[in-house]
Amino acid sequence: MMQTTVIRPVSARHRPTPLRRLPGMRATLWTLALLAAAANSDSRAETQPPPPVLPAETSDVAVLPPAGPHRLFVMGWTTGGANVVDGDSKDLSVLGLVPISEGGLLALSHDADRIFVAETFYSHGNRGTREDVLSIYDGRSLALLEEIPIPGRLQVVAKPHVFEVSEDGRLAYVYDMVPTSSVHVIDLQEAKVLPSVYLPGCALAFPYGPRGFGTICGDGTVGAVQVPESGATAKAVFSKPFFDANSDPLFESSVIDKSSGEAWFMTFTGKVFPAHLAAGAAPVIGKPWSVSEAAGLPPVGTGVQELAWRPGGGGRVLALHRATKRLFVLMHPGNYWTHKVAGTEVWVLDATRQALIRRIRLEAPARGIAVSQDASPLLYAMSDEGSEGELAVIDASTGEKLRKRKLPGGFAWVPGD
Amino acid sequence: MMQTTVIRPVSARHRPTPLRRLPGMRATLWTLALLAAAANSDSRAETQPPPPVLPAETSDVAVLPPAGPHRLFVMGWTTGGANVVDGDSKDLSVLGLVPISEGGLLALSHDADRIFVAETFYSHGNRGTREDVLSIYDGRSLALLEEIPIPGRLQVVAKPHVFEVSEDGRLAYVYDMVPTSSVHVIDLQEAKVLPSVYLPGCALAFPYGPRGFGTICGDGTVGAVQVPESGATAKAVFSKPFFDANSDPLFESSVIDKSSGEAWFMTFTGKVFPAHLAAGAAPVIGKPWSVSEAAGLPPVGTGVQELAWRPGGGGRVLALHRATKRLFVLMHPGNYWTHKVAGTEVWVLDATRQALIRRIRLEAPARGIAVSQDASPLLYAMSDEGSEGELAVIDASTGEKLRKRKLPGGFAWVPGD
Amino acid sequence: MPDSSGDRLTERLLRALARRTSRRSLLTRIGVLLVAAPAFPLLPVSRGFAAPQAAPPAKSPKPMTDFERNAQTKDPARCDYWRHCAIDGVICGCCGGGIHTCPPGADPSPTSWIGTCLNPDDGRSYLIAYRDCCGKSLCTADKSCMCDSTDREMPIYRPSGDNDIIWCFGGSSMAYHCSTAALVGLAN
Amino acid sequence: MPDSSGDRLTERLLRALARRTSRRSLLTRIGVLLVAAPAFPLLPVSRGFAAPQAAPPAKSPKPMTDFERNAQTKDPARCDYWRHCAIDGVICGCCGGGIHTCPPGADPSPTSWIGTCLNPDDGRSYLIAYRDCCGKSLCTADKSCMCDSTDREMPIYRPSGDNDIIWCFGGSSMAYHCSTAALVGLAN
Repeated sequence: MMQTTVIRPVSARHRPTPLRRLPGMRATLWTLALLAAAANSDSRAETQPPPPVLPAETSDVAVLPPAGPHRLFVMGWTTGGANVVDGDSKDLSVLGLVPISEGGLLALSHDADRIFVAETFYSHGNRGTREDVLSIYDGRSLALLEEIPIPGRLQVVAKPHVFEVSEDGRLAYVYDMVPTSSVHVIDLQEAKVLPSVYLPGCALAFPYGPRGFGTICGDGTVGAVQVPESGATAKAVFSKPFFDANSDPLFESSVIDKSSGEAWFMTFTGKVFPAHLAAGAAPVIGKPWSVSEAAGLPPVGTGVQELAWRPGGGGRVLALHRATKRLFVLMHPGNYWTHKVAGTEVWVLDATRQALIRRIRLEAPARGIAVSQDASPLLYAMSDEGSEGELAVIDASTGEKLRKRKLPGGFAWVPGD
Repeated sequence: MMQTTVIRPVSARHRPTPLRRLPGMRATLWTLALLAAAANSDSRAETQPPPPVLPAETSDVAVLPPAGPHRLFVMGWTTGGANVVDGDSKDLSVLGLVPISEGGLLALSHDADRIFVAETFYSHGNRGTREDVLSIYDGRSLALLEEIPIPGRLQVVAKPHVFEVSEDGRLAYVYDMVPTSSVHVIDLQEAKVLPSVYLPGCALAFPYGPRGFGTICGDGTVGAVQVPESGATAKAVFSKPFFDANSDPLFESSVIDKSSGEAWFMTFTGKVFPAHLAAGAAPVIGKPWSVSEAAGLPPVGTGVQELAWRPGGGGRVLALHRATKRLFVLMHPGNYWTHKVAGTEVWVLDATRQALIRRIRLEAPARGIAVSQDASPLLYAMSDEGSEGELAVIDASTGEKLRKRKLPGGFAWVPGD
Repeated sequence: MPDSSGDRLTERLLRALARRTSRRSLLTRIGVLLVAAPAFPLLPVSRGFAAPQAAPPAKSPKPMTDFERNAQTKDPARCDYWRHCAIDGVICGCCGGGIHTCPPGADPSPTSWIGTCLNPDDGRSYLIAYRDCCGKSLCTADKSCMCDSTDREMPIYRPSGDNDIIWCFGGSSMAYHCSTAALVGLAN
Repeated sequence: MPDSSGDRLTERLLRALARRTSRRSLLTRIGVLLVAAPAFPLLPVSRGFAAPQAAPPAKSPKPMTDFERNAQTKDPARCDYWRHCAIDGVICGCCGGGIHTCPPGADPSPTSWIGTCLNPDDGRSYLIAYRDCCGKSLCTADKSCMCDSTDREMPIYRPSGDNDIIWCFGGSSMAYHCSTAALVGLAN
């Protein structure tokens, strides 16, 4: 459990000692003791040589092992950042904290070797001069590498697509509402702010390909923006209207495969619109299907006293396993307008066959979920009741509950998402 | 419960309406309804005139009523400041929050019409450029009036005498440890930093009179400092050594009457040294007496397996009611080195007669206490278990439990302390 | 069809302000309005209040939401107070403020989103402006005052109906302290 | 007499560094040392480690504190781990660090206060440097990792024995994240 890799001694003035690295220090002592016991198994305890004096230690700083696909970053409003957890570890111990200012958000490079944080500071805590910053951390040392000033950002309860990074880690997209709806585009390699894309009536950024992103609009369309290599201001092209925000809006946590541009937009009633976003083309919206009907249940409407299984949650309600095109949907029984109620089940759907694969009953109602992107995917469910909040790790292929621990925070990120 | 005094409409551009002030709005509706009912007591409900449409409201900002002696300011490490409570109010509802940066401390003018906060900011949250500031708030509007840059301050778990203000509200004393032990003196009226007083081996500031403060030294003495009107650097004069920090140190929360300079220094074993601090003189230390013996119990020693009633707590362990010279001591049964264990009783002692008046059993073990300074004093006990923490209000004269509520925070301030 | 009167009415409000009627330009103006408007205008307010109507609207025959069925009108410092049908945050009434009042020293946001809540006392639906109080840390006075109700609450691409946004635009600081629920007019 | 070996030994340490012996000048140096020293020196450490002593000290006849009586040596991420006899804060082992290791990206303070804790495995007392890890918000990973033990803990006018101080002096930021408990040498 202890991180023992030494990367930075407290002072270079300390003479190195053979025991500066102490991973097996206690183990060594035990080994010595056992050897002694074996050699003198008939001797009496008081004749054993005294245990050696414990050696002095030098303070050091842990580094994270390279991120695997099961690395998880979990954040709450008051956690001071995202706690890093390895979904495979038996006790799900916290491996570190990516510092995030209150209201800030995180994004990961594809393999999580770089961590990006969009955050806002006031010079005097909650007052004074405002600065909006994109902070870049090394994914293993969690050392702050760079702070790029950005034009602004929206402060909002954690949700997907408010701050995203392109698949290749080259461009960051920061959603803002002031002075009007816009997406700020930052070239992460050049540490340079590109022209912002104004998207009146639309919000969020669903990245695809090296320079594209989609956006959802209040008029029932989805827009697609290609950020020009030239540095010119990008223009959006829009789909035909296909949903009605007044009657059955799309979840903000609708999903896109950043690599292929395939997207699934899900409404409050669980209607799923397959879509495809590609460079230079208006988004193509496919024929919708229903989570409920995929599960063999009647269609679900918008009645405020129409009890049915519905999607809902506080952050990420919908998650995609890219390789298998499986959708994981956080579900609860409720009426319409319960779209933020914690979910009691996760429904696993095959987006290709538009069919339910499995319903997974959660032990603790979850505010949000996440799914790892490897061939042995893990499903994470966060209950977010402050310090009593629970993180559950579930085998996404079988639904088996693997591990859980108390951990605050209801929103999580995984690499390769 | 609602604060309805309007001090600042959201926009002056709003036309005032007769109902901008709405304290009795709902009451008025009820009155109308009752009058209607009385006039038509035999009429059927459906014949009554329809209730009037509820009027629109303009947003406003509450102001606190003038501080009485029972105003209380309660802070925890993660509460974002000190919650203001009126100890007389039935439900102990929170009246406001004095914003305090993490690790900052508060001090009050004598009647709490000015609130002083010593706090530290980093330009980027937990990193960047450091600024130490003395922030001044109006005691009723909680409006920030001024920020005085100060040379530095110690960041420490909340305790008394790390940040204090003189009885007349003219001078502030800020304890610091870098580069060495010192007290920074700030003229609050001139918003001017006076020469710092270096006090090697000593710590804390116990204000008395207009320009004096005492300090406890690790060599077993107490020092007294008079801040010269001239602006020259102050010098300390010291008592003879009277306690041994190695064997039985003084509590940091020992008390002083800011007005008279009478002080009571209490050791870990509950030995009380009466003292007198006056301008230009070395502190005079009186003959010690023991809390335990004042209660008719055997003397208490420093044995680590010597179970006895001992003082202890996490912040303010000892409180003084100035007018009656009563000491309130947070007590628990424990061995030596349990000086930070939460107290299960408060012992009330007459410091003049050196006699126990009352033992008050607490319903929830308390981390800290405070006592109001009026003729009908209230005793406050804070249990500080995060959001499950409890504030208990007790009649300090009778020991009667009056009120309690859940409230985070284990450290509190009262006016006139 | 869901009960979307809140959004339709919010739109009506905006329409009264905007000079153009195309959806796209209207929504553009929402973005601007969020910052520029000194709170939502008193238009429907004065209409609602200045001349008490002769008769209250007939009790709506449409079904009520669970929140509406359980709402109370006595204690504005509880999550089930009728005006909190779509609040997300800490009730300012628990923090030294009131239903339309910021705690001392907190900044009332000049912007807000608008919900529509049913008053069980008179059977009328009212427009509620959920104005955040800003410039201080999250109010932690009482964790039971943290509420999240979502009647007619909208996603972020309908910002005037979204309760996840920190509604502190136009104030001195975006730091979120607590939320109010000011009555700004009749919804129907 | 209390068990004050910790303080006496801390003083001995300081005395070995200081060239003068008057209490006042010594304590002056504490203040300076807190900032200047790159952690407490290895003096007693090398003495303790370089040449394992022939025999452990005889089991102390003096009574143990309750902490010592209940201390364990297996799980350094619990409050009752033997080295935590005087820790006040969150154990870094719960936050991605270890007993002498800061979590990734946190700054180990070059300063600390020194406690004296009894190792139940060998009956020896060791000097423990409670070095804080700094520059990040309070670690909130697990509230059961928030500890406050006070064996031989001293008030603030004996800063080298005080566990209330934020021991982040000399680092890049005074923001407190968690606390370590590095073994720096034998106490007796």
